[in-house]
Amino acid sequence: MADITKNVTDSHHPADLEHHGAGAYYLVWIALLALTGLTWWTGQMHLPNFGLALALIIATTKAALVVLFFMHLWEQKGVNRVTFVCTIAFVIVMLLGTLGDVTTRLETLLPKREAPASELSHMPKHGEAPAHGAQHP
Amino acid sequence: MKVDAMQSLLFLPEQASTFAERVDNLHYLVIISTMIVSFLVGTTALVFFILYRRRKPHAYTPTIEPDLKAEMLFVGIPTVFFLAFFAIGFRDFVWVRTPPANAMDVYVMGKQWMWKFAYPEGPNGVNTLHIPAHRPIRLLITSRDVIHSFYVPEFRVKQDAVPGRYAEIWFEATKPGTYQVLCAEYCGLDHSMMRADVVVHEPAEFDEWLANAQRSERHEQQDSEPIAAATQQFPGNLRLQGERIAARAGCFKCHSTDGSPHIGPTFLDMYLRKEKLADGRTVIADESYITESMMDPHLKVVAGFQPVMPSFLGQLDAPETAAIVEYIKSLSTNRVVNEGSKGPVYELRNR
Amino acid sequence: MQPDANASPFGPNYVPVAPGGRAPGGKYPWATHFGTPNVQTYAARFGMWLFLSTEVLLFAGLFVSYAVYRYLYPQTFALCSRHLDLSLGTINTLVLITSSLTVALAIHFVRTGKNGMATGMLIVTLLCACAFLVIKYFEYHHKFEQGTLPGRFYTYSGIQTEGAPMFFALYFLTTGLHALHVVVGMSVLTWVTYHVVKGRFSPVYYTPVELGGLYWHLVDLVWIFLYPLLYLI
Amino acid sequence: MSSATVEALPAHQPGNTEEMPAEHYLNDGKTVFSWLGTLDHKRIAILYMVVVLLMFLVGGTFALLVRLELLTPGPTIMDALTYNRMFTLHGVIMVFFFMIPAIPGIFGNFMLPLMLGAKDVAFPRLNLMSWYLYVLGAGLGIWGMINGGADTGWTFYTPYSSMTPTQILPVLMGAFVAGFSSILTGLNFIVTVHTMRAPGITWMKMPLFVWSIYATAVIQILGTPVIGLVMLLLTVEQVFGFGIFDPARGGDPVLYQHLFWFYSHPAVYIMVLPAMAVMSEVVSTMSRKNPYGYKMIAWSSLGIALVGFLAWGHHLFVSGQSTFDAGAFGVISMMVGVFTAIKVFNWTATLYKGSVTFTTPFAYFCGFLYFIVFGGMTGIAVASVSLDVHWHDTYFVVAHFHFIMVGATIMAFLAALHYWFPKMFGRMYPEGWGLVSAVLIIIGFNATFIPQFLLGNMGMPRRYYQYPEQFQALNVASTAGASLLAMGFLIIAIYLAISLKYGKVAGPNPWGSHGYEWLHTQSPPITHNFHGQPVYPQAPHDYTGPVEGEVTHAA
Repeated sequence: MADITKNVTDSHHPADLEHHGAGAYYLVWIALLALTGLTWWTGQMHLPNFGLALALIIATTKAALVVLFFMHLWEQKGVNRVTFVCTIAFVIVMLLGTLGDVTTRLETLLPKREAPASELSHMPKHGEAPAHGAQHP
Repeated sequence: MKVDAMQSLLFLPEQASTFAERVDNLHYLVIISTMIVSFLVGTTALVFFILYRRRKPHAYTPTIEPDLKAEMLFVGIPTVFFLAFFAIGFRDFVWVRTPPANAMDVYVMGKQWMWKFAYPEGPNGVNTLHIPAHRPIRLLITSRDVIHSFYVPEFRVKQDAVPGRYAEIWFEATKPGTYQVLCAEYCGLDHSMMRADVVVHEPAEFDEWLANAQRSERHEQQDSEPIAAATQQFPGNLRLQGERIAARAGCFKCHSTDGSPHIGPTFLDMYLRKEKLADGRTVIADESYITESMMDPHLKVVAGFQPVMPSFLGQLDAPETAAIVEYIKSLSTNRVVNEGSKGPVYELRNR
Repeated sequence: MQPDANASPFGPNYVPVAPGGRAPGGKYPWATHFGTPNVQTYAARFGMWLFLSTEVLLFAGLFVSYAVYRYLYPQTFALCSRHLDLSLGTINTLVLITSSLTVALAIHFVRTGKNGMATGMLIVTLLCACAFLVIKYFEYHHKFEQGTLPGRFYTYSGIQTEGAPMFFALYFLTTGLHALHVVVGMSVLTWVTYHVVKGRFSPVYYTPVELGGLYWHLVDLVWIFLYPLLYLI
Repeated sequence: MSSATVEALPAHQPGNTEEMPAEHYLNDGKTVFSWLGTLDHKRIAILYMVVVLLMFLVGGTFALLVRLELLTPGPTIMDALTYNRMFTLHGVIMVFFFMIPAIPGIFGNFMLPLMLGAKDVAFPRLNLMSWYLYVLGAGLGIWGMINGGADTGWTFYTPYSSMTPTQILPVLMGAFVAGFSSILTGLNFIVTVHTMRAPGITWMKMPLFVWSIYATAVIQILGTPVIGLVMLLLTVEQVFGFGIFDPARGGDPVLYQHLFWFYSHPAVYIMVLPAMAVMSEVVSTMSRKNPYGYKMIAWSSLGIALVGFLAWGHHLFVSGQSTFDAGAFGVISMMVGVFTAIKVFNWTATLYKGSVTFTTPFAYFCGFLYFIVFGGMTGIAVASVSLDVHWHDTYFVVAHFHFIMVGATIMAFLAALHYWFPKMFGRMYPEGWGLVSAVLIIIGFNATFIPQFLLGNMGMPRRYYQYPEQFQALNVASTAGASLLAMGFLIIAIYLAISLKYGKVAGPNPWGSHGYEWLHTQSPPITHNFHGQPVYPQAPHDYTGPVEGEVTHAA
């Protein structure tokens, strides 16, 4: 009867999670804080083209740290990883399918587009009152 | 002849556009190959069923697993067929979505529960669309409230009318006659009665009709008295004037006409609305209040809005003010507003 | 073999795993439900991951809406983003990340048998959660005053472009749903803390602590993406 | 552990076809609480059965009323608003409260642990909770119907749904809560399959039913949260007017359709994959033959689950979606057809060199094969993008998805009901009546829906209360077919109700099946399914010789 667990792809013992000690957690925490600082710093530069991409890359890195170490996915081989990766894959599918539509649709089929970029070029800094449109004539 | 037989066998309506022929040809191809394949599958099943019927209760049977060849066949055959259907179908779809450069434009607006048609140079019409045969027609379809769908079975053409934007589809009618427009997207209580007619004319006949219609529309607009016109299909010059003056004076920068809140109260249903003022009083937005607000806007500010409106005293004369009031009065959700379809409010793709 | 749960068909290695000293047996011998405690832990953890994946997809719908409207109104979104309080948002990010650390540490301490430390860590986590909500309250309050509200409640005259009410609709929906998850996570962690204090968990059995922690990390995870998307564009 | 098999059963039970087994799950506790508080997956399955059948009755009644209304071109028995509510509620009930929980809830719950040699699902309490959530959802839905009733169609398309004067909130909330139930069921099944398999059952030795239910559960996990969110957004839209989908506020109604169909298209496979699951079992048992291409069938289930998620955009071909997206979604939709075709070919080939017996479940299998071929092929036709321009939102589409969702799924539901009736209740149904009603139902379906295909070809849009005169003849034909169908269901209900009490005692394995659920257990099974731990050395559909653990009449 000892082989009853044989079919289970992964027979973890609870203590099976490696104890990499609390030290690793602190390291991850410091890395997360550092990355937050980084994204805060780059975010304020408002890099025109790849600002969003950069912010998302940093966010993904942070998320990966949380998932792999705080949530122990690093040690949990097998099905939990598959589950998580599948989930992310399906999120991306949903994103691509929908964005694929909006980005390739006929101009006339999109809602009224906003004013040209020039009009909004003088973006205020955080917390400032906007430079235009605040007072109606 | 063969095609006619298929057509009546499948209860298909008349083919009255060039697109209809394309759709039907693919339809026949799909139907015929389906029939052949399902006949084969059915016959195979029947033969197996007879050959291998149960002869003794607890018979044992060999385990049979497919070899690679069978697997490839099972995957390959449907893939090839389905992709072929898709390739043809998508080619035709792209075709019907790409209007030729010389297409004639018609604006179509769906509204609970009627269709409005307008030509760039006029005229406007409700529930009857006149088009010439043998000339590509591009429909620019929009909706005023919910999603509708413009559908003419004989043309095999269908396109959803999405509020706030223009969808386009084109077709070329081949047979003069009258065809029914149906709304195919559920749009509420009278969805099934939202019908219109397409009248397909011979090209020469159509040109004549168009010239006539444009002339009579101009005539109507110039000569009719405002009050008399209000009872007609297009309610009055005063109202139209009002709209134009309001646009010129910049009212729409702050006042929406569709009920959405903006910097100022919406014009929609404003007339005779009970407004709560910032100082706690209430007021009925009748003619005098609206006029007064244009002249001295800060006197009675509606609660929830900032006193930011400029005074138009001296900028609008009395008839202009009256026209705007008349225009606001016409913006009521409770009455059907008959107006022609507006042209595209967004810049159209270069064709 | 007789259908007798107490005879433990699972061999001498079998350890009763019922929490709180609930004895196996009785009419529904659920303690022997899974083959071994390992499998039970495995099942619980797997179930939790599946649940987390439903949560991820729940938020994904909002992220997709965000992506679409950001594509349609890039400038307005940037403009509106500048109207959020970046420092409060950043502080909240730091608070949540720290709470994630303390939850991870709490599990660590339960696993090493230091229930006292674990309790402390959980309480710090709960305090962080409260801090997060308080800061959120101030942010919301400001928006209610300013009129930067979703849809038809939008009365702010500062930004009058088409997409502004949409940005704030998405802002309130995403942060609102996230805040709801914070509240749920807090209740879960409170329950866990109570049982840690009661000494229900041990290095052998600490599944609820771990699962509660997983849930809390997910809350953190969502915020990690919300922060740049809302505050930093 | 192999000792704990046949010998472990009380000696008098197998072979005695005169009496029911002395002890089984049905007579283990007779109080109301022993049912409503049960953690036994079999009892929960019966609970599901009761509510699901009730929902089917309600939804079917609405369907009949809709058909009656369409007898004449003008108003017949109700006004337009009532009609609009009728078809909405028909759709909502049938989709959310009947079709989605039907086969997984009843037969998945009952058979999954039996097929895995487990004594229950992984999380029994969660299982009971998901039934309660389902009942709550259904209750909310029904309450919403009595209390006004939505008139938006089950798709709740914006902006109509945020403008309609009817009360859509209770119905939305009902579907929302039922969604939770669906998620929990799926979660439970996946974990069960991973952790509860008995010795000998490896992944590639799982019964095909389990494979399909597993694939279904994957869809339930990944898709349902999105519809939950959509329902929440609609609620917010209705109550607060956030304008996420409102074009007047810069929203995009087409985005709503994307999000809605991201779930609701895969939801079709939540309905049809379990149907395929049942059929794989039935065809194997009735032809005493291993399913031809086990691996292909198993993988195609997962393939459908995967590809089903990538195909949602084919509902938007004429709704203002971009041409590019239409092409992408069109070609992926074809892949679903390929996977289905693989299954159809394999089922047919299963009969080869088998030993086929024509019983009621097999009759339904034949009907199923027919419906899946024609329903599937019309699906392929609609996915050929240009054809959809003509057929979209017409009765052709209505007929197409009724062929799949009603034809195929109901065939499978009835097949499962008959095939597992002896397993669940220990008694047989009358075979003669079974065949008669099967024939009646198959003919009834065709008579109902073939005219609808033709109506679609003629161009009759769906959700029409009044229609132009030229559509009347076919509508009358369709209504006549529907009444035939109703008759068939009535007969089944009557004879099954009688069989529950007076049916011939079936014995443990009346079909002589080698499916895992028939081995090692009596019919009906005992509360914990097995006496001891069963083992399964051979493949699930192995008919090359006698199998260990087969509980036959002769044993």
